[in-house]
Amino acid sequence: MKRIGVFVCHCGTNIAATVDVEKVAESARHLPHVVFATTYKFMCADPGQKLIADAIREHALNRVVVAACSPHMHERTFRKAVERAGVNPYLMEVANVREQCSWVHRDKPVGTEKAAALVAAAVAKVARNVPLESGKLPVERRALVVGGGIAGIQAALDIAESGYHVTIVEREQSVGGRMAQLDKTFPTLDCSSCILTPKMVDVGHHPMIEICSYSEIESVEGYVGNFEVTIRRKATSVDPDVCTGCGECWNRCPVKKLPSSFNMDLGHRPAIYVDFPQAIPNVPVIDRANCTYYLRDGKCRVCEKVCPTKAIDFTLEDRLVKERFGAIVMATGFQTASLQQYPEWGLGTYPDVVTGLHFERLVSSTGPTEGKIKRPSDGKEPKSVVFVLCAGSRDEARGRSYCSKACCMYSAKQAILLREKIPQAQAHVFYMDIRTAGKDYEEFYMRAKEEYGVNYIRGRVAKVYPEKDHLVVRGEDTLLGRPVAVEADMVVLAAAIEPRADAAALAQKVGISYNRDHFFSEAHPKLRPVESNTGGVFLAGCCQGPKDIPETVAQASAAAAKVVQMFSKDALVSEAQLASVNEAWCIGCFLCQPVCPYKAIQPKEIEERRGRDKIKRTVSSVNTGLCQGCGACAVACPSGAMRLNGFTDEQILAEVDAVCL
Amino acid sequence: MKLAYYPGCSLCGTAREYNISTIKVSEKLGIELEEIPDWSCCGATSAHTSSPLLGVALPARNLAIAEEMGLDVAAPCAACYHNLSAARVKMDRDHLLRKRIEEIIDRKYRGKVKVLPLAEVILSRVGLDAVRDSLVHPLAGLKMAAYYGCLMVRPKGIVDFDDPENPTKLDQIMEAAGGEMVDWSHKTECCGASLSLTGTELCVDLVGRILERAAEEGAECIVTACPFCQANLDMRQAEAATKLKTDFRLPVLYFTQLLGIALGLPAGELGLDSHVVDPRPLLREKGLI
Amino acid sequence: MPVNESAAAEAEMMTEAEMTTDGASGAGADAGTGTWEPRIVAFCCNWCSYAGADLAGTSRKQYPANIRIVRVPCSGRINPQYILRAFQRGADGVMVAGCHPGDCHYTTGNYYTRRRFSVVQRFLEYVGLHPDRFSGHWISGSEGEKFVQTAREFTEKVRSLGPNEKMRDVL
Amino acid sequence: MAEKLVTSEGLFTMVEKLLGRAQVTAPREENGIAVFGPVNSAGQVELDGPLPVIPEKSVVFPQSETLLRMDLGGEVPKVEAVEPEGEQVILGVRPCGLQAFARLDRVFLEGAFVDPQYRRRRDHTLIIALTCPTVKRSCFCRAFGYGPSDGSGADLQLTRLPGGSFHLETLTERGGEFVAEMEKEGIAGLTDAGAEAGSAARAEKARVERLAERSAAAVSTEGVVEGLDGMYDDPYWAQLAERCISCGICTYLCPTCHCFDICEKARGPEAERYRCWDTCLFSNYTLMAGGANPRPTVRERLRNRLYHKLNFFNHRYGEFLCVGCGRCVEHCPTNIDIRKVMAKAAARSRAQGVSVNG
Amino acid sequence: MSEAIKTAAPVEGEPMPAELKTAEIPTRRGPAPGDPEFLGALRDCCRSLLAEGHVQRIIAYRETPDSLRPEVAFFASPEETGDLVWDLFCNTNICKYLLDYRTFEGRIGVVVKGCDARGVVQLINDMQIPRDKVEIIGICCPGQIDPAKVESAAGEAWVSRVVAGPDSVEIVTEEGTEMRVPLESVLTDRCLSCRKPNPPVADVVFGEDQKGRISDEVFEQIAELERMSSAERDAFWNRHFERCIRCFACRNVCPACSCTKCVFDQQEPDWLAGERNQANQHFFQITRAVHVSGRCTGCEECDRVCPVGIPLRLMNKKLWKDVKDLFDSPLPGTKLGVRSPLVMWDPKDADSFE
Repeated sequence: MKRIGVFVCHCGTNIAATVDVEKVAESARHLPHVVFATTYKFMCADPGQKLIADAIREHALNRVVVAACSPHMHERTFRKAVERAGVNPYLMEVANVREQCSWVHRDKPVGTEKAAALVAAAVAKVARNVPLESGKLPVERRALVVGGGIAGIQAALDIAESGYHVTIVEREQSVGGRMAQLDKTFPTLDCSSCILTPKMVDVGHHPMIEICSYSEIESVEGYVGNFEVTIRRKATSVDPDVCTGCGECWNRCPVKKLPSSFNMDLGHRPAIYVDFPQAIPNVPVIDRANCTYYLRDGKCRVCEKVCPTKAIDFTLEDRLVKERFGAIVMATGFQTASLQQYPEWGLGTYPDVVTGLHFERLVSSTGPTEGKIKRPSDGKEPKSVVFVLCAGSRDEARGRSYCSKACCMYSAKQAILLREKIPQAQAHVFYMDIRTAGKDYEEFYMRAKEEYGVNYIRGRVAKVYPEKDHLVVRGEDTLLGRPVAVEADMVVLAAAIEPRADAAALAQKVGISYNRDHFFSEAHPKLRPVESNTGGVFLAGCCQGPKDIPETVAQASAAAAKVVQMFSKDALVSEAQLASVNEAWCIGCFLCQPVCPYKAIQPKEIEERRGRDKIKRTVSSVNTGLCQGCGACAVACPSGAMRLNGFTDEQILAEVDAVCL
Repeated sequence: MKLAYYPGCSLCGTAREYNISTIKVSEKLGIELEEIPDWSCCGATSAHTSSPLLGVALPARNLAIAEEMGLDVAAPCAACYHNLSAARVKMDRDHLLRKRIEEIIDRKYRGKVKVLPLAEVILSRVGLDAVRDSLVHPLAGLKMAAYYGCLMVRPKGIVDFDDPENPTKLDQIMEAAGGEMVDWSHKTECCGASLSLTGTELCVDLVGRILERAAEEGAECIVTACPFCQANLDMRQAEAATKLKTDFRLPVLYFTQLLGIALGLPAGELGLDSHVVDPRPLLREKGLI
Repeated sequence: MPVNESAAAEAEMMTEAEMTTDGASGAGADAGTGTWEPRIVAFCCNWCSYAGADLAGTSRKQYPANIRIVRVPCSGRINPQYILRAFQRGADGVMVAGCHPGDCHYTTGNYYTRRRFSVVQRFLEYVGLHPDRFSGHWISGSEGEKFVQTAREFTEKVRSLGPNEKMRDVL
Repeated sequence: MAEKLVTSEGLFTMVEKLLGRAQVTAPREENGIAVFGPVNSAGQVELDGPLPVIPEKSVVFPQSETLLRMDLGGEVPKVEAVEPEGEQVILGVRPCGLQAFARLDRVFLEGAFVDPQYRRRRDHTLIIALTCPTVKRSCFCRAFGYGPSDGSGADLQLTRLPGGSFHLETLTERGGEFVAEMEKEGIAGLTDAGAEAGSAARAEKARVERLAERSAAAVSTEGVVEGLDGMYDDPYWAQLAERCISCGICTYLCPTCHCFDICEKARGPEAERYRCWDTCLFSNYTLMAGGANPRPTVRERLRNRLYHKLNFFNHRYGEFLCVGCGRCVEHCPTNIDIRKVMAKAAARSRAQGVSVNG
Repeated sequence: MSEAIKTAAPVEGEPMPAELKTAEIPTRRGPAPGDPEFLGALRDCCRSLLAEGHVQRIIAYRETPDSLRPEVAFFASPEETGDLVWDLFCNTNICKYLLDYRTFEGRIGVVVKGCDARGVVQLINDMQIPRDKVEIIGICCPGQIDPAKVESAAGEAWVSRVVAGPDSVEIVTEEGTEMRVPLESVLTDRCLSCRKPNPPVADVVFGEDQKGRISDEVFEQIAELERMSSAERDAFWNRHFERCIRCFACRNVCPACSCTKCVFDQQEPDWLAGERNQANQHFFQITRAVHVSGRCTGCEECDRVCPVGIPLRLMNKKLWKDVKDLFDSPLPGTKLGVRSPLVMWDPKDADSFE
């Protein structure tokens, strides 16, 4: 006997304001199988959940409908509450009367009638739910971290410290990422490599961490707990086991003048190189596109000759390595925007117009100018530098509506560094709003203004153009209400932070979603910021959205905690709403098989009694380990023999009928 | 290919030479221009400040006639192009306005007609290859600075001729004509033309700044497609030079004039005689006339 | 399929002002004014379009209440027979929404949706269902505004067509 | 009874008059197929075509009709029966149709329970028969003791005369009242049938009787019932069923099949109970709760249909449930022929030496 | 099939049809139907197949003395093949009977013309019967004759014999009168626009490849329907669907409908109700057509058997045209191992969504 209880939530006033919750409960009482209906201010709160448990006991309810916020918010909460009260968690349905009713329809009678209809639909569906059990899945207790920047390093260390194996896949020659390119970091001005290199060394030597540098993700198959990842170990032409990192090869390599991408093309590097002196692993790679051996088939070979340990091997090829992982942490970081849509600033036409990262390299001791700030055009010391904030950010018309969060602070830091290194140089900063939302950030900004005399001009820069031997920065000073022109030897654009160019392609490989700007989408901005919508894939750092180093490290540790939490259980709880076959109706046509994205459908030999004789035939069967419950097979099956539990045809038709009444 | 030709008041008045050279160059390049019968003012005057409706109705009337002719409109003058295009866009976005305008101009208007500056006609419908093939005197050795001004490139969405910050289409045409173009930063800087009577001092400063930048980049003359810019840069050049205590002589020509020379049209027919800063000495020096 | 001139023209007549009226509840007499209100069933995929609808909610964007959403795990789970069932039970318009191709949480679910419904949509028009009564959309989790815009436009289109008689089987 | 002569125009106007007062069903042509169906203009009536595919029974026993209407929403559930209303006229029923009506009357009107729906429709239907104009090779009506000119069971009978007009006989006083009404309203083409019209009608009837005699020659009902009594488990049925695709054509086209299913149709609190045709050829017909099915395969289902036609009905009512209209013979996709089954049964009864006398 | 179609590559475990015969058109060829020794050769072939134990059953046609409609027959022993027949009245598509032999021990022979053979291939592709279990005896079909048309041509007289020539037909009546009519006038409707009369896959084929009759009449009707307004199309289909009596003959003859428990027979979920109204008529007609789309071999048996003459070919051919335009897939049943295009996808697919 189905005995359904309906619980309509006020959600404070979020629902009750535009939906007459009493009336909805009243109308629910007349629905078939409904034996109890009530309302409560906060169903998701403890008393609300207790109300459900009590009602189940008092009215012997065996099915529950909660009319509240979106299932994305509290379906899990109410399932647990119902389970605690002894009812199968899948005999509970949520009617979304907040996000999809009370918040979007202000007219109360209209909202009430729609809410009643949505509740009727949920009741009709729950009447046809069947108890489901979630299965157990084996967990591969190995983690994959994509990206070797500070986010990847921190996550890897935390996971490894908890005793689980971690593989870091880093595209460049060395781990370190963006932070390795920085000189000092705000707000403490401590040297970036001083706080980064020790962590890189830890990662380099940690027994539980394997670094696959100069490698990329080729493909990802499988699902949470059982990912099968193919990693492409690009050929470095150097045998890592033998090489000691002595540096003979890259010092003697005749090809000297290749632009060093690590130094933002301001400096040069040889054909066989390490990104920067503190590189981990300290094993160089050969840039096959520019190495004479590969360009003029076999010539040169200087590095091979000078190598004391004979580590050079030109014949090494790319290797595809297949490994199994239980969890993946995406930490692919960011790049600065190319600013091609802003010709008026002249980035790329005037050499002395650079971005923040370029300036970091100029001011960094491992940079091309060993830390002395020189103008890229003629190498002179700049006497006046203009910093332009929100370069590409907060500009809906030209594609990036978001704020890149870290530019105000790092531009203030760079201005301070300039004033420290060249006391007589003058720093100007064009800004819209200074955002110092962090601990000691405002104080740092005040020091830049008062102690270091950085001149802040509130206004946008209209045009940068060369005049005689310097640049003129024309903009507006909105506080004085008049245009202003500043002569500058260098212009530093705080270019917007955007995801890596191939972020979208990588997301599709791993199977996670991303937003309009190609930042990876978190499961819930407030409640689940480090999880993606795909089970077992976690996010850390700027790949999820612009942020500064403290936040990145915090997210990395959070993601690591999520991974460790997953590995700590003896098995994974698998999805309960999976496909299942009604073998009596299945004719073995296997139209369901090609549509399954997870290849979860296999043939199965069964024996059946037909009349007096026993017959053997082949029917379809679902591997509950692989199936993720998408339901494509249920539609491909003409007779409906393939059912998707939780979303069977009966349930969906019941909803459609109730909604159309 | 055939287009409805909208000369506008300037080309029938102070910018007479722009009109002649446009017609001659078009003939040479096979562009058939049929003047819009009974065309009226394009609303470039201060009409739109007194009544925005009038500012749309004036150009709309010309567009409606062109639509009856079934031809897209070629408008060499930057101001005409701006106002015709603005009217078309505003009526596209708000069909109540369109119905209101139809009542005012007492003609049907369905928004089927496009508006093109002459440079766009040459670039997209004739094509630069055709220009290169029909060169007679390539403008070899002549260093030019293309000045776009404001009306042809701003605001985006109302006029979409070229990139508002870094336009290059005039440069492309003149390069195809064999000339050497200077890449300079003040292509779209305001020349103060609208203040030439009410704020002459400021206008001279702005003109001076533009000409100084052009000269500094090594330009020998300025090429433009807007009667406003031509008149202002040409007439104010002397005052600006004295104010800046330098003596640059930069003839300010319409791109159709130089293009005409490059296509072998006789110099006499191109109205080279009606400029304050006489271009002929420079052109003779370069062996072009 | 030749665009039906009349419907396009009618829709064009609507000015922006008329578009944003807050539609009432559903088919049959409206709660207040007694005028007919179209009933629209929207099948939304859980990961993208349903999340988009939620986002429209959290941003408090208003759209007509005629839309009633049925959640499915993936747009690949939407059986064309559900569309027929909705029309049978009195729906005046049916919408199908899923993730943008390439963004599907199950990687290929919406590729099958695209194939199935490119055939079924043409066939429904062929047997005489007015094309404006059925439409499909790719709406991602971050496109709350697109969901609202689509909901409004579709409701107005269906409203201008009047109640659906085809396949209607109500008492 | 009175005999009239009516020109085809006269018949045309009569139909137009009828349309005003009642729902007229007559043979009409759809996409090249003759079907019995409601007509809304006299022009649609096609009296000369072949035997209509959809049988006449749909007038008195429609494929689906509402029985009850319920509203369970209120405190006290309301239930009300649904009575068919209005007058009906069925025009162009051939003698096999009339015989079929007689069979349906035996089922629905005799015995303890009289079907109210059927009763109401039957009482309010005026039947205008038509002497069968075209006897086809697949017709074997004569085998069942009546011929294509036998108008018994109808209110009026039309016979198409060579000249194009119709000989109209009134067979019941209800038919007479109708003719009288028509005369009162002055139908132009309606006149008293003269002697030669009467003889022409009789000649036409004789002609079709001869044709029917010829087509039914090879078919006889002798020993069919007795033969079937002995062959219920005969392998013949399995052999026959091997060809049958178990579709519903033979039963839904048969004028005498009368099985129906009762279903509910709920829309929230309101609901309707209706009945609709069902066919013993579908497996669902005998599907029981829990999945059991006494007739699981085609063999049992096909055998059941043939026995019901040629044996069971006879045991109960003393006459065959087949009227020899030939629709199932002509339209069976795999050419299963009931005449062959009768011949088989007759042969079997002879072989068993069962003495058969009339 | 363009290789651009990225099918989900068959995984090891996937049960592809057992082993696909490489040589699709065999070497053995028999005489054509018009040829006098044709029937003898056909009977010999069937008898030897049964006698030598190549097959344990043959599905073909048997003579029916007094009617123009030969019966489908299931020959189990060589002797029975004496009265096996194949003439131009063998309209019935016999491939679907293979479904009754899914669990039959032994091989089954089927005598099939072009359209039936495509049905056999489709059943194999739908994995209802393995290829090596079927002996396909193909006949290049010159076109089948519709008995109803012959009878109406003969009027009142009864037809006793019909002699079919290459392009005309001689009808002999019981009364002895003879009449000659052009073949085209008595051909079954579908044969008038039959493009593929030859079996695409067979073990032995009788007769030379026929051209078939190319007529775009159906596609013109479809185009004309597409030009109508949706209200006109609605009226058109309402008028036809209204006559459907739900006998399911169209489903039961269709080789692409091989489900044992069809959605229309299910109680839970209650897809189709018994009530005969426009809603249920539409649900049945549309769902049946959509279910077979992508697998419908175009044999038009459904259109032929429909007792109330609903133009099902206008629906099937429309779906087939759209599937072909959208996914460039071959006519189903012409190639072994081909899955329905609706269970594949391609990144470059057309998109009807916004």
